[in-house]
Amino acid sequence: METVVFSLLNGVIYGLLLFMLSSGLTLIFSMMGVLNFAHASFYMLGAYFAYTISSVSGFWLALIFAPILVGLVGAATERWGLRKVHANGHVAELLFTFGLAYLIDEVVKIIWGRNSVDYRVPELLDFPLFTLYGTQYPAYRIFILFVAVAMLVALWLLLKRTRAGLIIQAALTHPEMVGHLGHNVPRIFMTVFGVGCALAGLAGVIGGNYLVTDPAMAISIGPIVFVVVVVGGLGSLEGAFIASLLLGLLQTFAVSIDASFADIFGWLGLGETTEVGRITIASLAPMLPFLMLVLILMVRPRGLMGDRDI
Amino acid sequence: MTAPALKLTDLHKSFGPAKIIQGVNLEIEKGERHAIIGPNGAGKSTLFNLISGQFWPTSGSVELNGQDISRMKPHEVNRRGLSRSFQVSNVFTNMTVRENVRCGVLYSMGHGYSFWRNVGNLREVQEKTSAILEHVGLIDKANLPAALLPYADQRTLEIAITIAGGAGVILLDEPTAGMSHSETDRAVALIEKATEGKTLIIVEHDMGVVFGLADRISVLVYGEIIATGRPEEIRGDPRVREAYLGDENLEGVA
Amino acid sequence: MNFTKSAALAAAISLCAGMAFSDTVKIGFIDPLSGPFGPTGDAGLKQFNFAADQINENGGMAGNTVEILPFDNKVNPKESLVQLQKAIDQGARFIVQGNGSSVASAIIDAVNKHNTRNPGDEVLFLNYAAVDPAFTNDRCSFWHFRFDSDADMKMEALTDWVTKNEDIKKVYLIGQDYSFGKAVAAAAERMLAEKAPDVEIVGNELHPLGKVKDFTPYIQKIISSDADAVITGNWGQDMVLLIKAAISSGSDVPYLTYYGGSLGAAVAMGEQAVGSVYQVSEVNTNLPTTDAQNALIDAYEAKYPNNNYYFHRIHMLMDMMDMAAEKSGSTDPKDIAMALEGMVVDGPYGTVTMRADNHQILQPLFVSVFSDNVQRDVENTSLGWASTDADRIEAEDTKTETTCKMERP
Amino acid sequence: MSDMATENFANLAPSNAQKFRMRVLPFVLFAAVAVLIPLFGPSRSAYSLLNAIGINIVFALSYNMLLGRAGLLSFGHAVYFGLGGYAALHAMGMIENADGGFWGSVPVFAMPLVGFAGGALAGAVIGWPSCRRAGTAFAMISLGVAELIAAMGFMFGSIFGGEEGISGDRMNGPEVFGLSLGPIGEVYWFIAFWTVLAALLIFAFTRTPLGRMSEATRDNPQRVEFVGYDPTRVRYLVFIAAGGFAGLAGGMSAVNYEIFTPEALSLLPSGFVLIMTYVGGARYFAGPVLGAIVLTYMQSNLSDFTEAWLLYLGLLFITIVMYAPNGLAGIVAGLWNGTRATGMAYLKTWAARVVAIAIAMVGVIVLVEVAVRKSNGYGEVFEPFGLHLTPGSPLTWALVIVPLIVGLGLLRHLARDEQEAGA
Repeated sequence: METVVFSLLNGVIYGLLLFMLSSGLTLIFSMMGVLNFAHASFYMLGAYFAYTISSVSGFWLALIFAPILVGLVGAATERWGLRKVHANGHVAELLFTFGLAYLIDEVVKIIWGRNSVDYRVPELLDFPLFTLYGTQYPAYRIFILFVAVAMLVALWLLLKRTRAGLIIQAALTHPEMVGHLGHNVPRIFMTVFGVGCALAGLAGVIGGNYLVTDPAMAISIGPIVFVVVVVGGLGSLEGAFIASLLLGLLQTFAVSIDASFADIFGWLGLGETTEVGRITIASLAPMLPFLMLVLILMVRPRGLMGDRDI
Repeated sequence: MTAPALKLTDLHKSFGPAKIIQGVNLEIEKGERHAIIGPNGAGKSTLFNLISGQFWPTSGSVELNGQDISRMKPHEVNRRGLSRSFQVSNVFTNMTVRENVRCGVLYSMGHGYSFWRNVGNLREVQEKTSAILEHVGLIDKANLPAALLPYADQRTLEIAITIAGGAGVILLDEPTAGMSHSETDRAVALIEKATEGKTLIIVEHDMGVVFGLADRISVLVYGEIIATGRPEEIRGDPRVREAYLGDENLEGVA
Repeated sequence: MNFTKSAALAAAISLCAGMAFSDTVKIGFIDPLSGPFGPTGDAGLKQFNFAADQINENGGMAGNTVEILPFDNKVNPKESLVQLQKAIDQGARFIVQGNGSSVASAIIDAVNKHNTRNPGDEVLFLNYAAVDPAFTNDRCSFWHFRFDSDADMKMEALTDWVTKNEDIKKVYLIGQDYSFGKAVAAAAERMLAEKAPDVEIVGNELHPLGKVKDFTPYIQKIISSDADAVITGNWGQDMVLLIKAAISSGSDVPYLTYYGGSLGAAVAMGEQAVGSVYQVSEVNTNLPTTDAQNALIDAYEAKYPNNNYYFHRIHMLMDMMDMAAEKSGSTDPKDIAMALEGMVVDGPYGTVTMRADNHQILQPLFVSVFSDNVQRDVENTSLGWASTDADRIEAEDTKTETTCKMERP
Repeated sequence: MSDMATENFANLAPSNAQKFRMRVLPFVLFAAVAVLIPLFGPSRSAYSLLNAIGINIVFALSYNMLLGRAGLLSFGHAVYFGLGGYAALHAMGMIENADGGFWGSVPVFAMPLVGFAGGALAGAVIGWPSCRRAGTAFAMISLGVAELIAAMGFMFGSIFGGEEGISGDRMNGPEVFGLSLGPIGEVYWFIAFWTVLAALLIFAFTRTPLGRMSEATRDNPQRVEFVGYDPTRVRYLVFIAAGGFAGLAGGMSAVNYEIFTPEALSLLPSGFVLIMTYVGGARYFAGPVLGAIVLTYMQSNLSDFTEAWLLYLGLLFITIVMYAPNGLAGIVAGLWNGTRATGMAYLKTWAARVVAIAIAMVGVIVLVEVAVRKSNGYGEVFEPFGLHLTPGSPLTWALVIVPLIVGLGLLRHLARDEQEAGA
């Protein structure tokens, strides 16, 4: 029972963190057709910016300014980089962001070093919130939950209640229409890219001290975010949300399950000492997202909630 | 009794709520030159896509030489002897004219997916390619990259690729669109020459071309064929006049 | 002094410098210098550089300057072999490595092959921390010497400790999913079954090496298994994050570790870990020792204020290599290897022996506990590692049977 | 003789001399260079580098069968390289343990063939679901599959060897061409043989009906359907072939390094081969060869000079994506054609541009190198040509800012000139 409760909590938190990343990626991908390979690198930048700002002026200013900074970096990237290669097609754009991911990784290593930095949970939130079944639950995790939900609500309001949101929504469902909206398309693109990156940056701010802030954080989470976007369905924020939670829960639960293949398929004659039999469900956790991706692409290429094939 | 070259039976196609083709019936005999005309948005291109396998019909069937092809993929349809051209030029722009035609020849000469032969050494393929290039009058430009061809020549190349595989049924989608008068005349002559002995189905806006070329004409309006017949029958059909043909058009060709 | 004279002097000096340079003993250091295990490798490199400086200040190794050439292998065996090739190409005839038995295994293999294929151009591998027991048993090689006690020897110490503590009835094993982690788990199972049949192993978990960012789900499993103690061979970031998660989830059972002294772990543990985290090692800086050794520790920690004197075995390795060079009067890898076999050294914490039969070092081991009552702290936390005399295991007692059949050239 | 018609009617047709110059001569030169290199008595490190280059040439050429020829962007090509390598290592293990029998008679020299089989088999299995789509979808699937296989690599120890990987010994079995394959100089001959052979085969592939149709499918899959070809099938077959040649490169690598670890299957090597191919120039057959040579050299030598070599690599890659999408080969070809067409004038503007870039690079390099040394914290100082550049000194900043402004300004000026000339 306690396993279920804790896995649920941890899984939801991890899932929400994934959603903060995948929502921005979905926005960018659906509107601009750009699969932003560097998206997780902006997440990493968010964590490092927050680390630097918080060591000067405390965590709370970092929470506000780090995402803004990341957003500005993103907008600048679009303005002076991506826009230039736009004419060469989507593959060129994809390659550009791929190179950008490389570049950001290296710049981060030079500025902040090759090893992890000591980016800590703010002292105000560094206490056990409650104890359940003998296990303490850190307050900071609940704080993550709040920030993520607040972001979710803000994004929802932005999309449903503002004019800009309506334009974006229209563009999400009918990407080919963007050009006919009579708006300044380059500026919309720049804004969307900036906002998407800022969301990733926010995830970095609150995820960096929850997990680890090191130069490998981008490459370890990047592919998982792609999985979320494709599994959820392109152009669908709802899909991204569902897929994020699903993956978060799946991975967390898998770790907490002790069964091995032999336990599950023992009735098929699979022995405990065979190589396949020894594989535990917990050890499958890192490959689950990709298994899901391949399955979805084979069975339902438009994703859970998407309305178009990729 | 031989089966018709192409037979459409109660063909329907909808995209969601939009019914584009609503019950088309049509039989085209072997060797016939058949034109399909109709106003913009009547569903002519959709009909071509249904016949050539790019779309699958919602209901109804397409038969090629008596064989049902309505659930086949384009390349399967093509291998059974139907070939088509496109409204916009659709050639391999990165290849030379010769290579373009050669692409059209390869499969029919039995060199499908082979990876053990050098294309340069396939004697029959080279000869056939040269023959086709000569036939359509592009042999002088054989080694130019297709992208550098003038527009009319690109349309010619498009036709050359279409006939290269030796298909018995040829679908041409507005082959003279965007051409000048003299170019159109040459194109018509080429089409007549190139499709000799074959079944030709053509979608065309230029009534001069249609009435000059076609044995029979079908008029497609809102996804239905409202009339089929010889050119003079169509010209005289009041429904056609009402639905589609402006008087001046008809005067023009009369 | 006139111009000619000074010019001649300068020329002489540079000539001497040039000669000294040509007689450099190059030691290739192949370990992670980036990534999750970067800090661990970096700490090792600092200690090697420090030890090399010491030897150079005292006249060098048999009169030769010692130089450490660092190579980053990212704990990847294949990358290590690429770096090994580079090290050899750059003139290194001694290779030192420690982080990752997977890497050490590949290096042993490659060094053996290199030495067969390039007679007269041999390379010697001095292993300072890769502790898979196989390297001094079935897979032992003349060209490999281990200066750390192997996983079995350390596990003997930890299981003895468990046996002594009678409240411990349930033990949880967690480790990294590769040869070393598996060796630790197997040794723990075997030895506990032997020494304390009443102790139950309530969990045996292997997690991916260096990839887990949040150990909370694992800690959750440990807590719900009601374990009385946890044994782990984790090192580097995997050690730090495991302890970090344990502290934040309030898991307060004893954690018996191989590498609780990993850089960064102390900060993550803090006050809450006092008295509950243990490590087994050849040193802790609060052991009684000679004044010279204390001065050495002071000098090291003064030079690298953000580091601690942790890899004592690196100093042992360099000193013993120095002595071997002295003894044989040569810096040829084969001569050094011959001289190292069976060498007995009076170390600052007791007598140290290099076994000739399998090239495994025998040194005293200590089970120390994380404490707030220490003279020397770690990572500037005012906390550190302490042990009593009862926690000392004599070098001779760590000796294990070996299956090694040493083939000498 | 078959080209008689062509010769009669069109003067533009490649003559036999031209064909020789374009298709045969480069390979003759390539092979000649490979044979001549050992005459210069390369050092052991030179041999290590050459062997790595040979492996990467084949790997990049196989990747370009997808990217350049078939228009398929893959983020998982290392999977086939790795699986081919693993197959070869297992075969080497069987040769080592063989007591006569079949494996007793197989030479290690033939391991690239085993690699080819392994890579092609993997391509046949994985390509089946992947090749139904092109473009972004294909890229995503390849990424997912690569991560999946890499994760599985750590799970099935008997096949992939876990963290330790699988090791082998190349000095077993019968010898071919009298090569024991022990010393690195002998391994060079092995690598050179297979590099030249594989390059030749991959080139020959582009001349076959399937090879031609793969390019046709890249440019216009719709048209391809109406000349009787199934684009999915074309992609699938090319995918298998590309997987096979990647596996061949893996087999070469297995013999050269005698070890494979599951990392070899992961995203990082897949990304590296993409960069090699693209930087070299995917539109040209020789592009990947050029890319493999330049990048392997950078990887093994630049990394000794500077720790920031990956940063320079990233900069190079982005610059190529933005300003020279045809890669280094495109730049070389442009220079050649431009000079032939417009003579010295072209060469002059080109040289001016190179100078401008070089000036700007001075600023970038100083900035990066000073920053790297500061971030390392060892107290090292960047001292090029006897200068002493500390992060605080005004000289450092002058050396960063002035070249950047001058270089970029010059580039801008040149671009404007060109525009005016064009207008």
